[in-house]
Order: sequence, then C-alpha cells, then structure tokens
Amino acid sequence: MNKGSTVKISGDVSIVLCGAAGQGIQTIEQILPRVLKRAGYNVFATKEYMSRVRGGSNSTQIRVSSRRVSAYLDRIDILIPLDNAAIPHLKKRISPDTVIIGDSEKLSSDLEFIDVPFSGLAKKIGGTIYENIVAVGMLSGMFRLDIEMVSDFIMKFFSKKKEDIVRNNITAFKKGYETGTDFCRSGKFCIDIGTDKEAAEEILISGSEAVGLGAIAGGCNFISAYPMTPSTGVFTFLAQHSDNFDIIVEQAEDEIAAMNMQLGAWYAGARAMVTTSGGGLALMVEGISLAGMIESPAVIYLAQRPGPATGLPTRTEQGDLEMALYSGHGEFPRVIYTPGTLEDAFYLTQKAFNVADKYQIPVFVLSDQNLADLIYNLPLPDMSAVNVERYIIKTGSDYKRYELTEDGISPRGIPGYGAGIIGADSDEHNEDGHITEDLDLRIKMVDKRLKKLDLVRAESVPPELIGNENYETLVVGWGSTHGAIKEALENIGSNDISYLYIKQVYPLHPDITDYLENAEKTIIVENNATSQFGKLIKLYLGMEFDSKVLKYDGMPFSVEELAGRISREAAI
Amino acid sequence: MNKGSTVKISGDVSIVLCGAAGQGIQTIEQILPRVLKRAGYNVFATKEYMSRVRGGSNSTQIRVSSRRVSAYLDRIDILIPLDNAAIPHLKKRISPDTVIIGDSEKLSSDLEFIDVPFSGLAKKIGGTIYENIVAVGMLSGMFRLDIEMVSDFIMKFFSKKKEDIVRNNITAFKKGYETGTDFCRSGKFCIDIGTDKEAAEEILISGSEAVGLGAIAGGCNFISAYPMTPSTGVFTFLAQHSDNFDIIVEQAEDEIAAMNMQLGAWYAGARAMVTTSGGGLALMVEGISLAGMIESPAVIYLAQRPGPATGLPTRTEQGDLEMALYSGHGEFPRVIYTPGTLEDAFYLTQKAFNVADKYQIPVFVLSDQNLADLIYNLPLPDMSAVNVERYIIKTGSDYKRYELTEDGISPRGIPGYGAGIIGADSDEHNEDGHITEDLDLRIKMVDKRLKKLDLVRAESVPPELIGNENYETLVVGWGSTHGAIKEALENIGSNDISYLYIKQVYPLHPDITDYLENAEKTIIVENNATSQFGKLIKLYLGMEFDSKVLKYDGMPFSVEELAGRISREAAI
Amino acid sequence: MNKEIFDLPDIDMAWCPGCGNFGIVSVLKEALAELEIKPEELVIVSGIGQAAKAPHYLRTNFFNGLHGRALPPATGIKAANPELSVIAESGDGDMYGEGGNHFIHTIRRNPDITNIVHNNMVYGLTKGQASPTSRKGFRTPIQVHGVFPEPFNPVAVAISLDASFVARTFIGDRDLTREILKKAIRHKGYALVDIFQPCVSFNKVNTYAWFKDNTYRLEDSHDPSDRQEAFRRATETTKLPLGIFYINSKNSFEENIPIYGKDKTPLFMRGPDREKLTHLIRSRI
Amino acid sequence: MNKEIFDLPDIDMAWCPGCGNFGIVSVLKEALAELEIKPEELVIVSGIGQAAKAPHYLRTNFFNGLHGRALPPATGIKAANPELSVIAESGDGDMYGEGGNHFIHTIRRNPDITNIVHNNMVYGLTKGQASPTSRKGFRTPIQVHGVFPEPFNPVAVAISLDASFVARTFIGDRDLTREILKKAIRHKGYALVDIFQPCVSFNKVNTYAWFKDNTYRLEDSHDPSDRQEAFRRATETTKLPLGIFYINSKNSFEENIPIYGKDKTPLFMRGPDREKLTHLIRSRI
Ligand SMILES: Cc1ncc(C[n+]2csc(CCOP(=O)(O)OP(=O)(O)O)c2C)c(N)n1
Ligand SMILES: Cc1ncc(C[n+]2csc(CCOP(=O)(O)OP(=O)(O)O)c2C)c(N)n1
Ligand code: SF4
Ligand code: SF4
Ligand SMILES: [Mg+2]
Ligand SMILES: [Mg+2]
Repeated sequence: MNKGSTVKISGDVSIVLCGAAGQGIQTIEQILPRVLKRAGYNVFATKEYMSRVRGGSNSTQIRVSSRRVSAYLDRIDILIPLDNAAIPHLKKRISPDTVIIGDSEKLSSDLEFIDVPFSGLAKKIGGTIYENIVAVGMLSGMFRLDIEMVSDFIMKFFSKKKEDIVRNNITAFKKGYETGTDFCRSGKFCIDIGTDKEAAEEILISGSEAVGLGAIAGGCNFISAYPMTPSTGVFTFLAQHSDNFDIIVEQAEDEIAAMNMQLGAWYAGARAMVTTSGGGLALMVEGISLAGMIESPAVIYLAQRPGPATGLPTRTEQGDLEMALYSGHGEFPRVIYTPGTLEDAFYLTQKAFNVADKYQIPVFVLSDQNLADLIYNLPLPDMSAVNVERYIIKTGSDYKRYELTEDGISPRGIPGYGAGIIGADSDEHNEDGHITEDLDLRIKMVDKRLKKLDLVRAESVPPELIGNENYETLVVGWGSTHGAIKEALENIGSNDISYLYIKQVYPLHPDITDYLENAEKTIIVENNATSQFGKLIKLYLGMEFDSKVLKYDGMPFSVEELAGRISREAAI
Repeated sequence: MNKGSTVKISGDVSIVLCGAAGQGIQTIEQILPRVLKRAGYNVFATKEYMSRVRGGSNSTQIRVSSRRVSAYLDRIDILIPLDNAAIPHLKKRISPDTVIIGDSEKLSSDLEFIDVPFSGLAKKIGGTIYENIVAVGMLSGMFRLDIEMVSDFIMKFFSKKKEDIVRNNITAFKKGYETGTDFCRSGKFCIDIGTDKEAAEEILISGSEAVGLGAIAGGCNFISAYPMTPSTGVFTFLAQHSDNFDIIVEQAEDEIAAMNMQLGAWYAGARAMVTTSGGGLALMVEGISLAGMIESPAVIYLAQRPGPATGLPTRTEQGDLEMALYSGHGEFPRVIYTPGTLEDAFYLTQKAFNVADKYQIPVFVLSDQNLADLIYNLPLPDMSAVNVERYIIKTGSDYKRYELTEDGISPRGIPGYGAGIIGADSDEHNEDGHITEDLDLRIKMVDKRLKKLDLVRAESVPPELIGNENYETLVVGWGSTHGAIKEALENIGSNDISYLYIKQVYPLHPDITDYLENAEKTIIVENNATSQFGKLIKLYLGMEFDSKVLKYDGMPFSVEELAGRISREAAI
Repeated sequence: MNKEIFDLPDIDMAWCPGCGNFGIVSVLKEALAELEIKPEELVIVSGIGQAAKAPHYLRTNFFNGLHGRALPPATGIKAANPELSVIAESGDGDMYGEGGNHFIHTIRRNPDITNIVHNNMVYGLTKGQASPTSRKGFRTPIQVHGVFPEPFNPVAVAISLDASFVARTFIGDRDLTREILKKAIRHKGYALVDIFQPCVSFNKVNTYAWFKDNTYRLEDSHDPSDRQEAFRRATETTKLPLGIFYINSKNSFEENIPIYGKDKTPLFMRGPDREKLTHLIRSRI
Repeated sequence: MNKEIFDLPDIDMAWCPGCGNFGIVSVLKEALAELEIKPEELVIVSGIGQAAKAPHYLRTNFFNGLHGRALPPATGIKAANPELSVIAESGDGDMYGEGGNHFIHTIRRNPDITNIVHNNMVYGLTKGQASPTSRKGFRTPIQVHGVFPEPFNPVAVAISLDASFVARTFIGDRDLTREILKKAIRHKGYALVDIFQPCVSFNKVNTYAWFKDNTYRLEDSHDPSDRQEAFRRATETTKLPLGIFYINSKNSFEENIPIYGKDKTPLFMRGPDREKLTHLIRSRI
C-alpha cells in the first residue's frame, strides 16, 4: 500500500478476511455478499479452510465487481486479518498494493496497515463476538450500502437470537459503518464499483445449494447419506427443506447402507439420491454395481476432495473421475455430469433424476469442494426448462421386469402399483428376474444392459464453446475449473484462444471430437496430478492434449495462475 | 459313434464326466488326473459348475494327451453321463464321434451309448456312492494303468475313512478296471496315447494351488479374507498349510475388515495378503486407497467371475480389470499381474510380495475362475529363482517414516524394531507421518508417491511371444486365456500368426509397443464384453486392435472356438 | 387365503434334499396366507447365500440384492411405500457377518419389517466355512483348529439394542415357527426371527437331532415385556430356548418420518411442488 | 516412568479450547507412564474424526487409518507382533457407526487391545450431525426433528457379546478414567473403555454439567463377573453408571493363533521354510 496518496479501487475488488475457525468469518460470508448483491453489485465468494473446528487459519475471499465474476483470484485488494496468523498464512498473496485493515491491539506485522479497533469497538458494545459484525459494517460503509437495507437484513439474520443480541449486532454494524464511510472521506482509500440492476434481482447461491435445488427440481424425495466433507452441504440443504418438499432424509450408519437404501427406495417408487465424497464412494462401489445389474436408477452426488484416503478433507481436487467411471465390478453403463457453473449444477442435477429413471442406470453428479463452497449471483433458473419426467408404469399380471426389448429398456414397474410381480436380482437373471444359469440368456442380458449406453450417448449434454469459433488454441476444462478458465481467457484477451467447457465427461458428446480437431493446439486444465480427463479423451477419442495444466496442492486454480500458465503453454 | 467298427482314439483324448452336484465327480477329478500323470500321461482337467451344492448339472473335462495340454476343448471324445440331465446339458458339444458310456438303468437317451451298469456294480459292493470309483476304475482300465499304483493311491486317498469303506472303494475300482480293459479287448474302442517319462515326474496342481504355493514362496505369513467364489481356493489352501508354514489365517467379518487387517499386519512386519472376487474387491476399494496413502505394501489376489453384482458366481470372466486398475479414490501407483499359466501363477504371486514390500504399494494378482479351477502337469518350479526379499529396516531414533528421498521410496521401519517411532497416516502428512495442511508439502508428497510408478515400470514383467518372430498377425491375450490361445494357434498352424502373452497389464512393459508395431494386424482376445485390456492399450500406447475376439457368456474360450474365430479374423 | 397363491410354477429349487430351508419357505407361505397378505403387496428382500435364494421360491415381489445388504434396501422400500409388507430374509453369515452393521442399526431405526434369519451356523453357499453363529470348536476347511470365538448371539444382541420384537425358533418345530412368524409379521416395528435351520451338507454337528436335543420352548409364563429376564433367557447356553423373548412396542421408523405425519401417500404418488420450489429459489435473491 | 516421555514437541492441537479430548490424551499419558509402557512398544490405531486425531498428540507409534476402521488394523498389528501394546482409539461415530461391524466382531475375536472411545454423542469433525449415541430428541442440521432412535448403548451391546472387559467413564472424573484405563490396558483381551467427552462446539446438550449430573460411579460392591447384573446396570437410564461393568477373562485372539502356541516370535523375525516348501511342492507329483 502506497503511503500518502489516496488509493482508488475500481471495477473489481477482492476482499479477503482471514482468521481462526470460530472467529465468525462464516457469518460475514453469509451476510455481506447478499447485501452487496441486493445493492446491485456482482459478487462472488469462496473460502479455504482447514480440517478443524477451532483455530488454524481460514480465509474467505469476497469479490465485488461491476461485471459477473465466478472465480477465485490470488490478488487481494483489501485484507482483513482477524488474528496474527492471518498475514503469514496469506503472505504469498499479499502485494504492495494490498490494503490491510487490522486491529493493532491484536496484530503485530511489519506490513503497514490501517488500524481499526475492531475488538475495542466490539467490547464496548458487549464483547469481542461482535467484531465480525463491526467488520460487516465497515465493509458496508466502504460500499456506501443502504443502512436500512443492511440493518434489516441483519435483524432478520439474527431473528432467532435474544433481543439484546440483535440490538448489539445492529449497534456493531452501525459503528463499523461509520468507520467504513470514513475511509474515502478521510482520503485513506475509496472503492468505486459500478452496480447493476440485474444483479439486484438475481439469486445468490452456493454450489451445494444449486445441487440441492436441482435435486428438488428433479423430484428428489428420498436421500440417504452419511456425512462427508465436502458433500455434506447438499445433504444438509435437503434436510433443511425436507418438510417443505416431502423429502425423506435418512442418515445411514455407513455409505454402504446409504447406497443400498437408495436402491430400495427407487425400487419402491422413490426418486432417491446419495451424497458422498471419494472415501464414501469407495464404499458404495459394490452398490453401484448392483444398480448396474438390477437396472436400478441411482443418483450419486460425488463432491471430490484431495486423496488418496482421507487426504485433505476440506480442500479441493478433481481426482476421483476415474474411480467414478470405473466403480463397480463387471460391465454396465452409467452417466457422469460435471457441472462447472451454478446454473449447470442446478440443471444437470435436475436432469440426473430423469436420465437415471429413463435408462435405469446410475448417474453421477461430479463436483468438488471448490464448486460446492463458492457462491455468486446468477439469474433465476428457467423453470419451464425443468420437468420431472416419470417412467414408472402400472403393471399387468404378466409383467416381466427384465423383458428383452429392442432398445434394452424394460418398462419399470414397482411393487404395489398394478397386478405385476416385481423382481430385482443381483444374480444373472431371466426376464422375470429369477436366477438363471442359462448362458445364452446371459449374453442377451449383457447385451441388453450395454445397449443402453448408445441411448444415453445420444442424449449427452454438449460441451460449450466459450470464445471465438475460429480458435487456434483450445483450452479444455471440466467441472469446477470453469470460472477460473473463463476469466483467465478474458484476461488474456486473445482471439486465438477459446475454451471448451465439458459438462458431461461420460459418455462423451460427439461434438467434442470436432472441437478438438479444429484446434492447432489443445490444452487441458485439470485440478489433479495425472490428467484423468486427458486419459479419458485419449481412450475414447484417440486424441492427446498438446499440453496439460495441472494443479494438485488442494487449492483451486486462481485466475492469475491460469492466465499465466495458459499463456505460456499457448505460446510454446 | 459309429456302429460296428472299432473306434481308436489316439494322441489326445477328451473325457467328460457330467452329473449333479453331490454325485462325486469331484472325487474322480481328484484321483484320475493324478494317477494318469503318474503313469506318464500329460493331463489337464477343468470343470464348469452351477452355483448350488446339490443338483443341477456340473461337468468335468479330463484331457489325456501325449503332448502338454492346458486348455478347455469343446470336443468330447468320451462322455460319461452320471444322470439323465447330463446329455441335454452338453448337447451342443456331443458329436457323432462322441463315445457315450452310461448306465441304462438311469439313462434314457436317443443317442447310442455303451451300457455299463455303474449303479448295479456299485450296489453290489455296498451302495451307489461307489459309482464314481467304478468309473475311475473303468477309465483306469481303458488306459491300462498299473493296478497296484492306482489301488495304492485310492487307499491313501481314503485313508481317513473307515476300513470297510476303503476296502469297498478298492473293490469298486477293480470292478471298474475290468470293464475298462474289456473295451479294447472286446473291440468296442481303444485308446492309444503315448506316455512321457517327464510327466510322471512333474507336479499336478490347480490355479488356486499355484497361487497358494507362490504366496508361501513369497513369504506370506498372514492372510485375512472373507470367502468368495472363486477366490476361496487360495484362502483354503493357505489355511490347510498354515500350521506347516506359520501362517496366521483369519476369516474376517467382511472384506473391509480383511483389507484393513492386512494393512495393520504389514505395518507391524507381516507379509500379508487378501483373497477376494469382484464384489469383495468393491468393498476393499477404500482400503486400497489407504494403502496408496500410507504407502503400505498390500497383496490382493482377485479371482474374477462374471458381474455385475452377484452375476454368475461359479463362472468365469475377465471383467474386473478396470475396477482393479482404478480402485481407490485419489492418485497413487499400483501393479497388476495377470498370470495365464500355472508357472506364472506361482512366480508372479511370489514376486507380488517382493514388489509390494520394495515399493510399498498395492500389488494385484488378477486371476479368474477359469485359471483357479483348472489343473495340469508342469515341471517343478525352479526354487533358485525364488527369493523372499525383505525391505524392513531397523530404525534409529530420528527415523521419519515418509522421509523425502530422491526416488520416492522411504525406508520402511516397523514398530518394535529399532528406536524409531513409526507413523502411518491416511491424511496428507509430513515426513513424520503427522497430519499436515502445508500445501507445498502436499505437492512433494503427491510427487513422491507417483514417482514410484516409474520404478515399478522399470521392473515390469515382459510379455512372452509365442510363435514365429516374423509374424503378420499378432494375437494378444492376458491372463487365463493363455492355454486356449496357444493351443488354438498350434491348431491353426500358421507361420504368420503369433501370440503375445501379457503377464502384467499395469504398468505395461515397453516391449509391448514394439511387438504391436511389428504386426500388420492385431487381434485382442478377452473373456469380457467391452475389451478392457484393449482400452488399456489404447490409453497407454495409443494403439487400437484391428479386431477383437470377445466372449462373455461365463465360459472360458474353447480351443476350437478360438481357432475358428482367430482364423476368421486373421483372414479378413 | 390359500397358501397356493404363493406357489411359483416350474421352479428348480437349488437346495439340497433334506435342507431346513424348504420348511422355512413352506411355513412362511402358510403364515402369509393365514395373515391374508397378498403377493402383490409383499416384498421379500434378501442378500446372497443359500437362504437368500428363498424369495425366488415363492410368488411375490422380491429384491435379491447383495451379500449382507438385505436390511438397507428393505428399509428404503418400506420408507418409500409404507403400505407394502416387507420381509428381509437371509442367512446367518449374511445378516450377522457381512451385514452386521446394518443389523444393529436397523434394530435401532426400527422400520416395520420382519427380519427372518435362516441360522444354520455355517456358510452354506460357499461350502462350509464358519459363520458368526458357528459353535466353538466347529472345524472347517478354513477354521482348521475349530472356531475360537464365542458364537454371536443375535437374540441377546437384539435385546441389548432394545429391539422391538425378538424371537428364535427351529424349523423342526413348524407350529411354533408359523405362530412366531405370524406374530412377527403382524408386529409393528422391526421383528427379528432367528430360525435354526439344519444344513445337511456342511454342518454335520448342528443337525436336526442336535437342534432337537439342544432347544426347548420358552414357557407360556415367560413375560416378553421384561427385558432383563429376556436377556437372561437369551444367554442360556446349556439348552437354547425357543419362542418370543422380548417385545417392546414403540414407534416405527416410518411413523417417525415427518412426511407421513399427516399424509400416508407413498412417495411414487406424490409430485414435487413447483410453486414452493419457485418460492424457495426466490428467497435466495 | 515420567509422563513427559510421551510429549511431542511443537504440536498444534486442532481441538477446540475446553474440549474433553485434551483431558483424555493427558490422562492416557499418565496411565501409560504409570504402567511403564515404552513409547516404542506401543501403537495407537485410530480412525477419522476429532477423537481419531489423538494419536498425533503423543509420542508413540501410530496408525491413523480410515473412518470406522481402527479395529481391523489394530487386530492385524497385534496378531503380527503380540509383543506390542495396542490401543484402538476413536470417536463414537467412528467406532459404533461406520465401524459397527468391526466393533461387534472384534469383541468376539478378543484380541488383546484396548478400545478407547471418545463418546461425545455427536459427529464433531463433520460439524454436528447425530451419532449413534446421540440422545433422543437431539436436533442437528440433518436431524431437524431431533433424533428418533434409542441411543446405541455400547456397554450393553458389549456385554451381550460377552466382551472380555467393559467399562465406561467420564473425562470429568480424571481419577476414575486413569484407573480404568490402567486396568483396561493391563487386562489381557479386548477391553472397551467408553469415555464420555463433552464436545463444547457441537453438543450443547450433553455438556460437562450434564454428564456430571447424569452419571455416578458404580459402587465398589459391584461384581464385574456377574454378567446379568452387569447388563442390568448397563441398561440403567435415569443416571448412567460409570466404572467397570463386566470382566470375563478368557483366551485372547493371539493366544488362539496356532503359530504362537509354542513360539512367541513375532512374524517379522520368522523366515519361510524353503525345505518344507520344496517338500510340499514335491507332494504334488
Ligand atoms: C461381498 C461378498 N462377499 C462374499 C460373497 C460370497 N458369499 C456368498 S453367500 C456367502 C455366505 C453365505 O452364508 P449364509 O449367509 O450363512 O447363508 P447360507 O448359504 O448358509 O444360507 C458368501 C461368503 C459375496 N457374494 N459377496
Ligand atoms: C468413509 C468416510 N465417511 C465419512 C467420513 C467423514 N467423517 C469424518 S469423521 C466423521 C464423524 C466423526 O464423528 P466421531 O467418530 O464421533 O468423532 P468426533 O469428531 O465426534 O470425535 C465423519 C462422518 C470419512 N472420513 N470417511
Ligand atoms: S448347503 Fe446346506 S443350507 Fe445350502 S441347501 Fe444344502 S443343506 Fe441347505
Ligand atoms: S468439535 Fe467438539 S469434539 Fe471436536 S475438538 Fe471441538 S469440542 Fe472437541
Ligand atoms: Mg448360513
Ligand atoms: Mg463423536
């Protein structure tokens, strides 16, 4: 930060709050982005945190921008360290331009910072627990947000607390607000970011919420799961809304039970799902194979984190694609969606239920900590594009669950709906579902199951090309890397480099071949160490990427890092 | 069978016995091949059976030959149906040349057969339970085996039974023997097959025994498993010999426990293994990932059977290669051996323990029902080629379990041996094994683990070329298809077609590329529906097979079928 | 209702002649018929093993899933449609070994299902290894020195988990088995019926005669509401009592599911509420 | 021995201030020191959770494996080298939820290990979902209407499985905890020590005060060899007794392993016998 002169931050600001677990950063993240958005700012927030309940160093980035933003930046314009460990924790990202706002009572740093007596102010109001709301106030002041609007929001936010706590929070907010407005006035520094009427009318949700809303839109009415970071967000979301949407929510004793319960539920007519992460999926592998054999629909939300084993429980990675693709013994079809935007997290989760039901196969929604935990504003989803398609038939008395049909799909009946008897069998079976050792029938049944892959391929979600159609270099990404790749390319600003965003990694949409063939150079971006999607492309399309941009330290790509690495690779 | 004229079977005879489970075919299979081998015949036997304890139709093929044989034939020269269901069960394989020997008291068939009163003879001796030994006698007579030698063997075989039972069995054998010698004498038909001094001195073992012996030779002293066909043979073998070889044998409550027990055992200095089939491996997936993370050796014997799910429990398939390869969340190295001969089943299992210990990684021995259940004679293994390599070090007080070394391998200490503290951690960890959230260290640890793949690649087992070096067409197979491919090509007898036998599917040996490149045409043979090894070659070598010969009805390839299909494909 | 309604035509039963499994299927059909349960409204869920083949031998809906995993899908089925009668049926290895975790947690969850366990004290299908209920000293190809641990006592464990209904019977006593099955199926909540079932092929120790000699019926005076007494009887070892040990009536899992609080409609007949969803989405503005 | 021998330098403990876990680690160090167990000869095996981090906070060998899977590797370790002292330590969710099947079968197997369970009646690490031991009515972000099932009673279940040593304590009572831990570690065979441990962040119901008010020490006169009485005490609910409920001395798993019958040498010091192998192979001629 330059001494003396007034700093003016415009267009796009990156604010980072950092402190120990338990210091209330989460509350800030729940309040500030929403009030900023209501004021018409485009906002984005993401957090990185340690696997612990108290202590350590966690940080949240809040980007406020005049244009849409959806990715993590290394750059910190404003840093609010809530404890002494914060600055060392973030040292690589602090630049001379970073404005640090801290409390000299707590902070001892060689770096210059604007001293704001957060704890002093908070204590006067009633205790240090109000520090975080003082910070909310200060930041609100810096953006000159409507005091009434924010006060109102805070009042509602704390509405379940005791009256004096609500009052103190409002006081804390107002105290902070004064400090904030004072910055520009006193010439310390000013923020100048354009607002946008649209943003004010948009929704602000997280990746977990987008998936949860998608599940509800897909008709999900049964979820059995076992808690596992970073998948628990979706489980919790559905539990919170279970009364409203008639959803049966069951925390299973383990992931094996969760998966098998889901299959029982589908068998009896539910639209069910499980949520898990890599270690939990490992335990569901046998159940996935069962879904393949009994031709049961299944929806598996898999939120990845770095492995192997327990790995880094609260970090991000795209390291479980291959496991998802090959999970289960024996051979049977499946579908894997990989949303990279909140819109797609919503639509693809919704679609997963229809596709699972229609083709009677397991469908994966593959996400990760990065996507699950970020939030930004987006337009309301188009509800007319969203339909709960049901494929259950009322059975007659001659019903055969595994009737051999032309296309491999046997109409699916459920017990108690019609006169038919519904068999489901994990052994190789005849059309009635009874165990068979007729080896000719075995061939027919294998063919029937595998045939369905062609049908689902025909319904694959096409990739999305972002950028110029006449590119030289094509950057390819799947899932949560989307926001960072997109913004990195915007920053590079080259007409020659475009980006292909893959929303379904299996089976692959045929257009992908064309896009890759049209490129002189192809670059794959993946948040893992071995380029699992690159291998999938090699395997199914016979093409190899010219270069790979990989990252596997547990953090998502930042926009700057990607811009640098992509430019370098593109130039080679 | 031609009426009137004397049939003479020479060179190679295929005898099939067929009856219900519980009729004693297994006893025949335990006696006859061994006495034939002792007499200097080359023998091979294999069985196909239903997933039930009683009833159904099971059959055993015994081939007796003047040259080595190791594969299943469709052809039946002599059929001994022990019940009425046998002939319909085998109808596709019965030809006009098939000599059927049955008991008219039980058998009603349109086909002509030589009537032998098995049950009548047996009843006279003491009951129908002696029928099977009458059959053994008859077949022994047909081969003019030494009566004393066989009587001796039978006596020892039943030595734990009561005296009168032993006596009755000997009587049954002798009665049968008379009938057998009578066939040629009376001009019904004669068998004329050359013997071989070598065979008499060779061993006769099954695939399960070969793996079990290899495990003992590899220093295995701990096995934790859960029964699952067709892997139980190895588990049982080791249990049977546990006293003799100081092996701890524990039947776990489930496969999860089995796998995790194995890791505990290695941690404390054992050389451990698990045995399982696809459904059990599905449950071990999380533990495999744990082995990857804690850098524990692990030996996993996976005997495949047709899936998905329960599938066909007693049949064969090569359908779990991909699951083995991608089992476990996150990224870490592994090795997969695929023995196709009994020799290799022995040597590769032996090697698995050394490689697992040296590189601290999971090593798979991938087999299937086909290989597990077949038997044939082979030379004694070369014990000088077999060594138990140990890599455990005595630790000093400054020992670090995950020391960052040049090649990625940290010397492995165990608790209680030296002054060091031994840490093992499923989280990302520092050199001491303690949990870390240092993301730079994360990168080092990922690199360290993945680096080991290069080392194991350098130690890969080369493929074996069988046939002319200047081939036009190269047939490729892995694992249990070996015997049938080899014999099929011998039958085709073309100088232009050679066979590449793959003993290690991952990581691939570099020679494979050269062999494939030298071929004008490549054909992959696999006992599955989707050509999983073909995909692996495409992925890692970028090559595609010109044609695929696949089979997935639960049966192994027969020699004739393969000869036909390969000739056809080679000619296209 | 006539028990023939549950007969399937042309079935080839894969069990050994003399096996106790035949009796169980036959008595179960009688019990179901006497209770007037329609085949279309019943689902039998099983795992893998000889016992687990049972649902293939009667005419009704069946879900023959994975080894050890009968209880979770049974729970899912009952939750998705509480109007169905649900039976989870498997062997001792399946239910108490591979499926042990589901066993204990399903008892806690208390879905209204009947859990029938064919207890032959051995792994039948995989040819004779010890099961959790195998007796001490039982020798097998794996347990070459005989089984060491105490046999798993499902009755005692279920009582320790305060299960809703806990019974044990022996298929040699068909009348008792039928009566217990009827009561178990009628019972609201989880009901365990552990049935001693001789495996004539792989268990040469615990035969029909052994079970006959080593079991007896609990007296009529036994009070199944007395948990301590039930536990005491469950831990008897010289002779093993048969009968209903313990009944503890309480809310079932489905009764506790909030969505069935007011409205019993099964899931497949409910539609998602678009308006509410729109409302929820708008709340995120 | 001085308990400092178990101290690790420079550790950043990831637990919340005030958490009951600190006390458990500290008392465990005391118990180990008093028993003169050397850090090099001890292995602590854990799963995943807040409790499962414990072995990172003392200087000894550790195997921090998978969630729910502490007992199988602990068994494998003890079997491979019976000279090691082995402790399996984890949380209630880990041990009784995800790991429930290992819990029941390890009790049956009876390896000579000490099983310490930090029972905070909640999933701490994953931020407050119900665990198997959560009390009825306990509300969480998942159990929005509160927990319905009866809490899992590890003490009663262990007794029903005829466990070798069964105890419960509360970390608020450090003396009792230390004495029980010492007895459990000294006990030959499997020993369960369920320790009530307040989670100050996610369990606002079962606090230090709650445990204090709702527990009491078993009288000295309690006879731990009386299984029926132990069960009766284990099923008390108004106040929860603390102490050693049940002791049933019997052969341990390792003692039953045939290879240790004559020769106690651990596996890593044994070589395979080539001659015997050659002999076995030749027997196949
Ligand atoms: C995951 C898995 N592990 C193992 C098996 C093999 N298996 C099938 S049935 C069975 C045991 C059957 O015993 P039990 O449940 O007592 O039934 P029984 O045959 O005695 O009636 C086993 C081990 C399997 N199918 N799946
Ligand atoms: C297979 C698997 N499922 C889920 C998780 C996530 N997980 C980690 S710890 C934990 C629960 C911890 O609860 P508890 O064992 O009671 O320990 P506490 O944190 O309360 O000490 C869960 C669900 C995991 N790591 N692995
Ligand atoms: S093996 Fe045993 S349980 Fe299975 S059918 Fe035969 S007798 Fe019955
Ligand atoms: S979350 Fe609970 S159990 Fe975990 S450290 Fe904090 S207080 Fe202890
Ligand atoms: Mg059984
Ligand atoms: Mg807990």
